[in-house]
Amino acid sequence: MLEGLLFIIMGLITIVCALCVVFQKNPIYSAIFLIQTMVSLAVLYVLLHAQFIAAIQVMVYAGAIMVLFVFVIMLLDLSKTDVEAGRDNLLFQKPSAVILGFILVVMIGIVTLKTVFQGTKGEYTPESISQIGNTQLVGKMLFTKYVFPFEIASILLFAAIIGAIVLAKKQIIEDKKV
Amino acid sequence: MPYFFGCSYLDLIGYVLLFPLAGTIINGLLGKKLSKFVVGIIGCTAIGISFILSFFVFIDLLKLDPEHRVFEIDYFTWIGSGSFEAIAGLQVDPLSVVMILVVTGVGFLIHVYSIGYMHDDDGFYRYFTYLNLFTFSMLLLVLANNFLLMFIGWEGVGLCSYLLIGFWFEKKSASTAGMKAFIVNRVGDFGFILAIMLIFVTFKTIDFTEVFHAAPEHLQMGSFVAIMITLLLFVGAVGKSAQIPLYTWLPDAMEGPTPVSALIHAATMVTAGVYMVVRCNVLYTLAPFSLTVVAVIGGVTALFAATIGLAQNDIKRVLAYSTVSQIGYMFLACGVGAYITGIFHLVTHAFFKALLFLGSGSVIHGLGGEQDMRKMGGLKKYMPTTYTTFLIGTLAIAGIPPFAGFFSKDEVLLDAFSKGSLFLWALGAFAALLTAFYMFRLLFMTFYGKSNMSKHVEEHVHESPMSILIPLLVLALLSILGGFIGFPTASAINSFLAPVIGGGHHGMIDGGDLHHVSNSLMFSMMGISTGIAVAGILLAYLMYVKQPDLPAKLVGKFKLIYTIIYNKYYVDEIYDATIVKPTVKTSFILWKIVDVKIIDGFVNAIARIVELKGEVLKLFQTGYVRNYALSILLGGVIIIVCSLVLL
Amino acid sequence: MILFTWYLILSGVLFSIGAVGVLIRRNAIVIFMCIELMLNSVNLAFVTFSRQLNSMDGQIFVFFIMTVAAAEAAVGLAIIIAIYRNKATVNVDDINLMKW
Amino acid sequence: MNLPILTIITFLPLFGAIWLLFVNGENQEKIKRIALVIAIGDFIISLPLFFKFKLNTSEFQFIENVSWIKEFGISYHVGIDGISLFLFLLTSFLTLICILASWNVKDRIKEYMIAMLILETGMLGVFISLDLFLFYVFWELMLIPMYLLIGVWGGPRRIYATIKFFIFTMAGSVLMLVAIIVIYFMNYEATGEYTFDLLKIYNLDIPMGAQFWLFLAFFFAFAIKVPMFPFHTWLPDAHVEAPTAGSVILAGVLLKMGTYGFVRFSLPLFPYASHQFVPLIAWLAIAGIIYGALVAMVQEDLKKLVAYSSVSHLGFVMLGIFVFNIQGMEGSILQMINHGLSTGALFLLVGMIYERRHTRLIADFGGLTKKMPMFAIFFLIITLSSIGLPGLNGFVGEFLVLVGVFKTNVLYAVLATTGVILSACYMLWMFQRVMFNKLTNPENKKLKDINMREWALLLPITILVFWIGIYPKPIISRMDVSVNHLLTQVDEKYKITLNKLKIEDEEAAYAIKEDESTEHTIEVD
Amino acid sequence: MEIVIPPFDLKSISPILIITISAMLILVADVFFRKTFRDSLGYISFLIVVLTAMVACTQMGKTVYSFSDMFVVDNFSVFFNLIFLVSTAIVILLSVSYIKQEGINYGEYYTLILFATMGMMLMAGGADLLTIFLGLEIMSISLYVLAGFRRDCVRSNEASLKYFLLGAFATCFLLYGIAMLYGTTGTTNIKEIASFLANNPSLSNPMIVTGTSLLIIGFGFKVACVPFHKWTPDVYEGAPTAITAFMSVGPKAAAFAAFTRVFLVALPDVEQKWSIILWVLAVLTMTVGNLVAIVQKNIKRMLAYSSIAHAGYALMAIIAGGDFGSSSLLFYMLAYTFMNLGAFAVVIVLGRKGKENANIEDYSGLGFKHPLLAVTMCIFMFSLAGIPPFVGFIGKFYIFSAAIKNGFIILAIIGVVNSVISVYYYLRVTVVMYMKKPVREFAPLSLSPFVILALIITLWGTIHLGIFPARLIDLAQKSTLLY
Repeated sequence: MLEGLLFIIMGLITIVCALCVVFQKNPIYSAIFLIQTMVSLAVLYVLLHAQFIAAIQVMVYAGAIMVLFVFVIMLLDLSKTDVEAGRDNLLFQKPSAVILGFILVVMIGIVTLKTVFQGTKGEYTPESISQIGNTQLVGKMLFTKYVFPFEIASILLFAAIIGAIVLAKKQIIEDKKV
Repeated sequence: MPYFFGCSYLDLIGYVLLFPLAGTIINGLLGKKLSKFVVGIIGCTAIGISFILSFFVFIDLLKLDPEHRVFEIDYFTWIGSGSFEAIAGLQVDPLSVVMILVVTGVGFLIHVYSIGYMHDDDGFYRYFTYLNLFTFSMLLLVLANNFLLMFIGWEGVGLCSYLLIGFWFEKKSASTAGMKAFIVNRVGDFGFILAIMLIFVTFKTIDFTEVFHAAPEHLQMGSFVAIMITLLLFVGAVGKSAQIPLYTWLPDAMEGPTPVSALIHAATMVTAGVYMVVRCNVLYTLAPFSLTVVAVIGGVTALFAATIGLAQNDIKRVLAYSTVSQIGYMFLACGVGAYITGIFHLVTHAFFKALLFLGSGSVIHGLGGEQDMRKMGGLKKYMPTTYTTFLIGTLAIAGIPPFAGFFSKDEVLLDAFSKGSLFLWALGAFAALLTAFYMFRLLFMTFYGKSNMSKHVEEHVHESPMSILIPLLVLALLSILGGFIGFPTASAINSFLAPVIGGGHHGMIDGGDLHHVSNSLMFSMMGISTGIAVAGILLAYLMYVKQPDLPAKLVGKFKLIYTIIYNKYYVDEIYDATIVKPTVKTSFILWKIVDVKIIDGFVNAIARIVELKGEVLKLFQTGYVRNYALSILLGGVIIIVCSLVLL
Repeated sequence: MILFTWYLILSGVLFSIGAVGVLIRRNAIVIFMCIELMLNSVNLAFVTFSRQLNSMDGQIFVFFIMTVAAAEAAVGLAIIIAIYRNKATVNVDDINLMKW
Repeated sequence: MNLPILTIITFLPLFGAIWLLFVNGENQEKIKRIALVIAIGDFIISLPLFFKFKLNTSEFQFIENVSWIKEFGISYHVGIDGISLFLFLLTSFLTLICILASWNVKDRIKEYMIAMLILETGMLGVFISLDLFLFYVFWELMLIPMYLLIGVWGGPRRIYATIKFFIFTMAGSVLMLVAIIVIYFMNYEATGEYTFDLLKIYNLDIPMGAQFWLFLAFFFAFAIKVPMFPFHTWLPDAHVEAPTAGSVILAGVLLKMGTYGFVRFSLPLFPYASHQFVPLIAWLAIAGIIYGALVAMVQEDLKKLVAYSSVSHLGFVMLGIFVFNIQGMEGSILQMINHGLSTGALFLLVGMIYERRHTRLIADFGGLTKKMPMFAIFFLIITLSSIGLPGLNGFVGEFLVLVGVFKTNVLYAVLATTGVILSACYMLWMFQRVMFNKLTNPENKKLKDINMREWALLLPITILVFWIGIYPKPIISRMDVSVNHLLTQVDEKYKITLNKLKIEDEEAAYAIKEDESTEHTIEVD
Repeated sequence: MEIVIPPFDLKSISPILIITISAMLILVADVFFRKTFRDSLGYISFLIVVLTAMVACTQMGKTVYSFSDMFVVDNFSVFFNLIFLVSTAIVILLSVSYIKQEGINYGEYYTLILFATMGMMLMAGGADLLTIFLGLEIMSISLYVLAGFRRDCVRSNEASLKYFLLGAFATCFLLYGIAMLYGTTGTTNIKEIASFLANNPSLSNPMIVTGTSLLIIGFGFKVACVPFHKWTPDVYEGAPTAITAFMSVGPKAAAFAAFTRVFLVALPDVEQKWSIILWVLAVLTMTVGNLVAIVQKNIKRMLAYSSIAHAGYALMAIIAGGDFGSSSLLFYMLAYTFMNLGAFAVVIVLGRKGKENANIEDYSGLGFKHPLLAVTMCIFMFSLAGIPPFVGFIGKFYIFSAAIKNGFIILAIIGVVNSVISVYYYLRVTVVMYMKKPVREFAPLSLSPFVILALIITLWGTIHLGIFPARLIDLAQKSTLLY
């Protein structure tokens, strides 16, 4: 019951924050609200017995990634210039987006409600997880079953870093001057 | 000299064809380099030899038993496809012999005449090439042993006619007239081709002998197929022989050189239709209805053309209409079943009409190309020989005994009366009156009265050279004597041709008792027709010699009728307005509207629509990222909804 | 059991909000943040399913999604910086040289 | 016959084209000579086909059969019979003529000759293919060089014309591709063998319903190529814009591919549908005959006139094919050759005066006979051949077609025969306006008569015109057996289908009867 | 709890390993030996790709699942690997002089291309949705960067941004779809999903259907099918031409590989649903692609739309399914690789620094100024249009056959009609080259041996495989998916 109550509260917070992300004019506020959303999601993860995910949600996502966002916003000094101020060139964009979003919600809601889940039940019940420990379990899986994707992920990050460096290198400006 | 190196002249029938062909090829290929004299010699020799050969063939044929006077020779299979077979083969029988004699004989004379007549022309060798080619085609036409081969000749003469009418191609009227001749002939050929096909489908063969042999068994008397075959054939004949309604090309054909008019458009080619009808007499006899049609068309044409002849002022045109009219007589004869009479008139007509044309050619030659009779007159003293021969021809055509035309025309009228009806006779008789009138009108206007020539012309008027006069004289002789081959009661031509009629040995048709009319009727008819002719002549004399101002008065009185007749009943104009112009107009509509606007427009419209769609779809590519995302989301939502709800 | 359904619906709502955000915002970074929001909603779904199915695979998947998100963030922000350097704007509506 | 003679003939031009690739483009004379030598050689080695052709067998001759793409059952299967023999020869003959006719092409002669030679390979390939896939490949292959010939060396509106040509033809043929694939799988289902081999597929009995659609698909491909009314509008444009040789090839060979396709594929593969479609095709053909002739009559451009006359002539061919009797079929095949010769020659002739005067408008001419007597003679002969004057080639084919048609349907024959009148109208009228009358246009006063090269172009065609007109037996006798075989084949298959239909009908009737009887009993009950 | 790390089957991933390691080495080499190595980096990477291709060839004929069924080596993946490697190799050849000319001659360029290739190989060999997803991301991230590699060029930036935003957006849908499949089946492994769906009613389960639809969106974006195609023209136009060439073949093929594997192996039981959706999408894709291509003026953009249209044809192969379908897809993708890269090679050869000369009108009169190049371009255009005897025709023929075999005759007819429409714009290029007067002076071509080699390879592929496709067809038939 407590779980339910917590879910409702956190869920509402999440939704409100998410809406704020979308509708805040200032990008920096959007970023803050996004962080807030992520944190509330982390709470929900805990409720779902995914403590490790909850932890990295806060640390990596809300912490690292979003800091990067905020940093870029600051760097480009975007908080002052309101890019949304001008007239929207696409007249039908907003209403159609809202309508489509609404339909999407309804569809997903209906689908979720109508689906009878009969997927194969795994071995990791909350009880067994809490016995071994969530983090340990994740670690174990990462090094056994998911070792290959894990390695790939490293390459992915490597590629991303290279890419980011290539694109953001200062040299560009010099090139332009020359 | 009946045998030539051991073989009968009949076997040499192919050479009759070969020489003109050789003449054509030699003159055609080398003529440009040869002198005019040589060209003329080659042309004439080729025909001359042909004539001689034909004569010997005739002799050889005479030697045979009358019932078996048929000789066939096959050279090679021309077209053979499945059951259809057309053989290149020749057939000699009395009918074709008569025809080749006329063709080569008259043809030779005209060739000789042409040497003088065409001497100053640049296209001399071309002329002789065509003329030889014509002779070849005409001989092929009459000698062919099947319908399709005959059709080659049929079209071949048409081609030559086209070429010769348009001989002076720089004259627009000449080239147009040639084209008109060919196209109108094609209309006739349309019928001919269909007839051949129908014959093939009916008899499974197109060979003359086989078809005529099988016809009486195959076809019911008066059956639909028989009528269709004969009518379709007759369409061909109408085209070639210039009968109503396809006669209009012949007067225009006078744009060609005069000897051509004499040979092709008077003596030989135009009578091919008559020949064809006579050739197919077996079929015609099986289709009485068709015969009636033939007779009526012939009779009406005879009269109709004669009326037009009354008011024409061009000397050659008058002759042309008279040709149309005379051929009408021939068809009239055929139509009443008197095929031999038709051929008889064909032969005599060949003589006197060739004579008349050549005579007129002599006049034109002498006058330096003038053809309008109103600008002639009084030529008697300038061109006596021409005048004499012309007079003979005129008398012959008018039907004054004992000239050739009298016998044949009289017989036509007699047959029309005895075997046909009073109506047909009346048509013929009235036409005869008119013929006598307009022919003498021509004679009087040209040779009598006071000269209407311009000073310049008058100074240069001269009698024609010998090469022109000799053929005239020969033809005049023939016009006088030619009639006697068909002398009533002792008709040589009649007995000679009799086997051909009714399929020869199938004497079920009344070929033999052609002349079972009472002598009294015969003589009274003779009297009447002579009377008619004399009446016509007198009338002409009255109007054009005695009281030259009478015609003008009459014209004033009957202005409407005169205008109509003068303008040839406006037939050309009517054809132009009802057939030619609408066709061209329709074609323009088809091209400019159906083709360009509708079909092509449709095609281009599709292309345009495709492109437009591209242009429109392109606009969805707005360049805005958000918009692209919208289309992704939209597509996604639609897919999800459809996959869940619709499918 | 019913509760999981509501988790999923919550994830769906977040996903839609993110999607709508992508469509209506013009600031490239905010758009990117909305995409992050969508990714988070997917994560929520994965975790929910994982819990529901008693399987850890979903959580592992989330782990990888986060990795990817980090990588994308690095590249994405680099791209935005690059374009800002050249055009001095992050308004995606101004970035439409190429169209049609 | 171990020597793959058909392959040699077909691919020799391609070899020549490759050779030309390595020749310096500046050396025009050399290029022309090489192309000419290749074409002559090709024609000469194709002649033995005529003489060695066995008259008494309906089998395909000079067969070569090599597996090509064995995974799909596609083979390089070529051979000729009496139907394709002459089209094959005609192709090599006309290409030779065309290369000679292109002697005065100045710009980009190398590319021109290469295109010409590749075109020849494509065309020859079409006529010998006995494999549906191979056929389609050749069929499409020859579009490319033709497209370039029109597009690069053509007249002012060449781009429009060439794209129209390409897309029109392509649009028709892609449906055929679909149909070919469908047949392929049908054959697989029936026999368990994946094959595109035409001779094997001939044995396939295609269900009636499918025949309808498949026939239609083939019909579009071929009808556009023929071109039948109302798919003809690409033709005048293509002809007008194409260079002389292009027009000659287009009229002489390309159009025949459509009619050939009908004979070789549509008829034996879909006999039932072919019979079903007779009214449609016959009326379209007749419409084409009359319409083409009428529209030709009022054309102002010589080439357009000849192009429309092609529509008319090809109408005869189509009509002859679809009467299913030997005269019609043989007439049609003969008429294909005739049309190739006479219309090809007409285009050559028009090309000759175009080369001299740079105009094709009839109104610009008149009285040319005065200046060009030899030209006039050839022009006249070819014109007459096109009109179908007896004694020349056109007549034989036309008449056989008409006889064949007459045997089956008198009405069609009567209507088609009007084409005989109309052809005389438009051709002679044109001839009069161009060659006769007074030579008024001062431009025309400088015209020169034909030269030796042009003689060499026209003389062989003229000889053939006379030969076929006077003694067509060597040609007809060579196609006799094949045509007979084809017709019996079609007829038998058609009868089988009809029988099936009858049985079905009877069964249906029986079933109805049973129904009625049961109903009846029920009522009684 | 003990952790038993499973044995690493390195053999099965050897091509990936080689590519990855050498990519890193190149980066290192670029940093340390910039002066000495720089120009030969392309050369080296080309050799590496060729080497990898040879290694990949040795894997033919086996089916090995490795890394706890995360990765699979079967003929299908090997064949696709070869396609990727061929395209990568050719693109590298095209790039060498191109990036020098554009002033973006950095080692990272090759590293990223190789990483992208590696990602594609993961996609083709992924036996788990996770592997496929990660492969997709590696590929995409590399391409985002590569698209924006001309950093000083606004268009390149724009391409990069558009590609990135939309790519990430679409990825979310893909992930959501994966999540739904995971939620209903309890696994992300392709085989297990298949066996689960085979044993449970799947069509009535709305979440599976929705998940499938979401996957279609995700993959549809990558293969550029309508209506998820809109990034394609813009990105193709803005990206460096060599990268455009790369994007048009490699990643597209990779997306098709994953698409095919997921839909034909994992989701055959939902075919009733997705085949209809794909049917409509294929028709839309072909039609829109071709129609809009007609009105394009920029050749890169035109080729972008043409690639959309070709995606439509390739979708037909998936719809057709079965051995025939997947083998035809394999053949088609390889065919497309040759001809499309060839076309882009010509575009690159004609481009200049700062002036791409990518407007179709710029090609006026090329035919007689540079005849060989023009003939080459012509051949590629005709091949793309599907005219025999070039490989494009065989490819199309194969796909249409597959469609017809499986009863999709209407689809095949729409396909052929579309290929007629496509003829129009391909022809326009040849028209411009041969039938229009030149509008400008052509600068002398700077044909490096690399580019010439690339042209020769593509030309060979287009012609030789068009005339003698038997071996390749045989190979493709042996490389169909195992069910």
